[in-house]
Amino acid sequence: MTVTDISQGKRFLAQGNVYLPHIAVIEKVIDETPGVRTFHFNFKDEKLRAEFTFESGQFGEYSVFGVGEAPFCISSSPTRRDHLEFAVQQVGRVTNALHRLGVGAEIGFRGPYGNSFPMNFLEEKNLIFVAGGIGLAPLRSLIWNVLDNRNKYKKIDIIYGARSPSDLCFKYDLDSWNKDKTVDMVTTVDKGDESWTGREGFVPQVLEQVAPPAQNAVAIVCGPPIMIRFTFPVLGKLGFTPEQMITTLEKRMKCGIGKCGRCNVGNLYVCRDGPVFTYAQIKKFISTEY
Amino acid sequence: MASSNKKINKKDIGKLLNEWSQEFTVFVPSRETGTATMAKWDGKDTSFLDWYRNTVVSPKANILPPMEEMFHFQKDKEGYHIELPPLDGHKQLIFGIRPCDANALAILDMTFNDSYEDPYYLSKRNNTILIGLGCTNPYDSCFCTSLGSSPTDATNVDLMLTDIGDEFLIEAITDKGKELMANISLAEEATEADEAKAKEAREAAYNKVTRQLDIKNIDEKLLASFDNQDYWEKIAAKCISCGICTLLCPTCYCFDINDELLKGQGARFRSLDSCSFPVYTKMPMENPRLEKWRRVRNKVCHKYEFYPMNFDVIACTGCGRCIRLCPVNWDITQTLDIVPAKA
Amino acid sequence: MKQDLEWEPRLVGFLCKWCSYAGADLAGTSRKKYPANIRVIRVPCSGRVDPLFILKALRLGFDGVLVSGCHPGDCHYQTGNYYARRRIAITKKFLEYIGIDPERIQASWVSASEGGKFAEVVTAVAKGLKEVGPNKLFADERREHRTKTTK
Amino acid sequence: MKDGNIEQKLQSEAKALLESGKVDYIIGFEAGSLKFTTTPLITNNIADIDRLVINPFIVNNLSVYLTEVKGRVGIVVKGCDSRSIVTLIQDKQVAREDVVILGVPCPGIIDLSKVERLVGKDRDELDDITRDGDRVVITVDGNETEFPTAEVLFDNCLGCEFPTPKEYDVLLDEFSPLVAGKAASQESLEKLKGMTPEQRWEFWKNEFSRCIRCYACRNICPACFCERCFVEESEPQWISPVPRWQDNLMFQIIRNIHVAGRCTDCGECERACPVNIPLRSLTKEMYDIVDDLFGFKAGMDKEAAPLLTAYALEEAEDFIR
Repeated sequence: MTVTDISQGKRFLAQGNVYLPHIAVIEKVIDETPGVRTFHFNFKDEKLRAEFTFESGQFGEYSVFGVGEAPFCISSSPTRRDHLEFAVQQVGRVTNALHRLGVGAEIGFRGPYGNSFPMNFLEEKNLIFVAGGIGLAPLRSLIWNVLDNRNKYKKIDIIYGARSPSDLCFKYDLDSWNKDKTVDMVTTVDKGDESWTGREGFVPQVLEQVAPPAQNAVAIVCGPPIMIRFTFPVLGKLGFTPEQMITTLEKRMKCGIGKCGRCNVGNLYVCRDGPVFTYAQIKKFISTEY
Repeated sequence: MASSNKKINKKDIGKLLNEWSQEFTVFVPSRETGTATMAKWDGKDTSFLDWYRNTVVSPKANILPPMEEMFHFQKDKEGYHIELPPLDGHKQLIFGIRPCDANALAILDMTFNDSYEDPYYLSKRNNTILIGLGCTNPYDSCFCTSLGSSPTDATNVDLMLTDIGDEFLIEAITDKGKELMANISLAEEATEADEAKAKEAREAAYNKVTRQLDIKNIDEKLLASFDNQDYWEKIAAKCISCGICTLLCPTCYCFDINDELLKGQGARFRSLDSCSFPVYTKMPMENPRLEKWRRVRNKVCHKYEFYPMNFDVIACTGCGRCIRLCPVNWDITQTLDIVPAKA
Repeated sequence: MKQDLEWEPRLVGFLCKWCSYAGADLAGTSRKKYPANIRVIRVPCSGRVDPLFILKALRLGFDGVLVSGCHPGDCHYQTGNYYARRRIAITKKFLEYIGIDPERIQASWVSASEGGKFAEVVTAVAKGLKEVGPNKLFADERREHRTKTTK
Repeated sequence: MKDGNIEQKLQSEAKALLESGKVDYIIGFEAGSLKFTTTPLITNNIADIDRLVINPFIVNNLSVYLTEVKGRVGIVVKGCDSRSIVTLIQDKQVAREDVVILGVPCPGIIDLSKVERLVGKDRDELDDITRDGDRVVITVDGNETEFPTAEVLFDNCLGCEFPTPKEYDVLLDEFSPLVAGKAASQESLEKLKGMTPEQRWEFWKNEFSRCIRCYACRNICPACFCERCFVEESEPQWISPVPRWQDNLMFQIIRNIHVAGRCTDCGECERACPVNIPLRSLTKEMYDIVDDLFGFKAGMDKEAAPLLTAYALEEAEDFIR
């Protein structure tokens, strides 16, 4: 698969100026882990609410007015449209400000930006989702998208890990995927606590133990950079070709539309050419640039 | 046979600028602010014709300013209201832009037109007339000829002026330029002798650019050396990671976006940024370009490898500012001279 | 102008928690009168006050800054106020050189028992600032212009 | 001693240091890629040593690299640079035993922008600049003109109190006499002091209106060694990243306070500034304030405590209520 094979994604509903955010209202706040929150939001403008479309894998630039903007993927599925979701780890200026917001607060949103997961390419294939920590957020959009069209896809494996049981995000989703008989779900933590009865071990190791066959399969990987770096070699050992490995990258971004410069991996801009890449695309640069 | 070009006496440049001031905000090289920039024409001072070689701050600043307000916002009972400032699309004329800087704008156009149009940049760019002025005295840091250009290259200007002694030869390059030239009251038809003088001046200027850089296969060489940490560390050793080379580079466009809040009002600004700074790519948990050699590599490769990969053109016009203004004399041509060829 | 007569300086006070903050408290509880236009920020020690705080207050438009700590020898951390003294000394001199009126940067030693002194200091500082006038040092013409036009 | 002889001595010392393994790197100067410039040479390769030069154009304060280059280092320093090393030692950024200081008694460095102003030509249009003691000969278009050296030296060199390195392992030449030019070196400061406070503020407002926030002043400065600068702090954000004059000036004020007692008046900030902001008129004033108030001069004694981590019981406090 080449860059052009990865779908170009929906263009932002521009009103002439791509940098102008739309006003959106927070409808619900969910505490995922001590540092991570999910926000449900909707556009204030009813017309936009009706017309807005996006695809799994795309992201937006979220504003806290007076503080700044930061990019986050849309973590809800385009198949579930009554509101939009994004998940935020409290790590810096904008994310701290977001965490101070409650239901009813207004934020800015511009997007959707970037490409999306190649849905056509994934059809009729076995899908292996490999995620770590808050890296589940973009995959979650895709997982629900796939589950809502379950008959289009073959076997589904989800391998998800976090540092500790309390760092597992989207526990309500993990529960329902666990119950779903059409999904093979493995949850792991680096180190369990007294109450943890599940698996222990790093995601790449667990992936190696689960050893999903590479034939007619695509692995979709997202997590902290170190996890991504260690997962690709494992997939390689399992027989996956670089074209069968898909990831979505996170980098510092400002403009979201390939202009401000900082998010490049080699000549590719994560915001413009990604965030979804095949390993084949970024292999050359990833060892030293990500 | 008379040429289609015109000429104007140097003494009349002031009058010409005043004519143009009727329609445009005219910018000319100036040292008034303490450093050489393109500044608003004050209606009289043409002394720049004597001292001007090139500005420190390139005319990029007239189109992609160091900072600009993107919009402002206010909050009331109903919530936030966003207001766009009037996009700064006043008609401006930049007099005396050097070919390297004009070519640089053509390179910037590619990024700001790519996939999403950038309204701030384009509103200014589309309302700007460029009056090129060929160099007669390039700096020892200039290397435009190595990049397929020349000190008198007229490719990316509307009107080109070439120094032919007491006069400037005027060539109209674009339609806008033709219209402009037709309306210059003080211009005369250029003669064949004038054309011959201009040709001579162009050749003389070309030969004055002595710094040479071999750009053959440079992008391939850089790609092959991308992981050559030893090379990059050596190249980066004396760099102090300041932003001079990037912020003053006519083809560097990276910017940052920030909000400001004062007295209940807020505004969003964008301002130039530099990949030389560690914070440029800093994320809360890690920084892919924390080490200096990675940042230097990105700067060099962006211009000579990534931009050619994306837009088929090297994002450097050989203006030499990065060499001339660098406080430690880090020299991009020396860097590129010793890129290891394919192993 | 009438407005100018009514103008009252706004002042930030960085008060050491052990002495001056307690002194300010005492001034309050013992009903000592002092100008109400001081905004107090409690700091663990006058040694905690970074010149950056002083500059930031001026940048935000406050008319003056008062740093107050324990008397020499009385610092809860033994020596914090000695460091503060050096720092404020150079800050004040340097800002004066740049063109900031030294009245705007004030320091005092006020102990926990000196409620009266605290009131006197604030009164004197406010009086001095009133003479110096409003802080327009960092005024942003562009922004002010907009405020006028949008209203 | 002629520069050529100093160079030879330097090269043989540097070679010996690398060969014996006493140092891992040599930091010195080599000829730059532009006329009359030099550039830092940082090398662990003996073959590079022949490129080391000493001449009246060795502008950089190389001690700025000490906090970055790993291992033991042999470094070429002038008087002011050596004091920067001492402040780095005081601040525990550099261990004395990790540096071999190759001292150059410095007769003053030539300020090319002064030369340019003097002859009305740019640096690259000149044929030659040669210095012989207190005379400088500048050749333009084949014509030689002689000037007093004092007219082309950097302002800070004219006011230099310690041209000979304070701290060194090898001194490459005899002690250097003072350059007489104290008054000239204070001229720009005196001019400012003659203004009203409002005029001074207006002056700096204008100067910092053209600051592009390249941070060259900070990055070229050996005293600015913080890994993370307050100006880049985002939570809280002390200073807006938008290059507005207010924030540009505030950055520079705080930077000056931070380097108080560390600044040796090497003048590199002003030289590095691409838009000609007279930064030395700030740093030198702070240098003088610190000297006046506390009798403290930066980098005089490696055992002394840094200015702002020390105090005396009895100190000026007439400004305290």
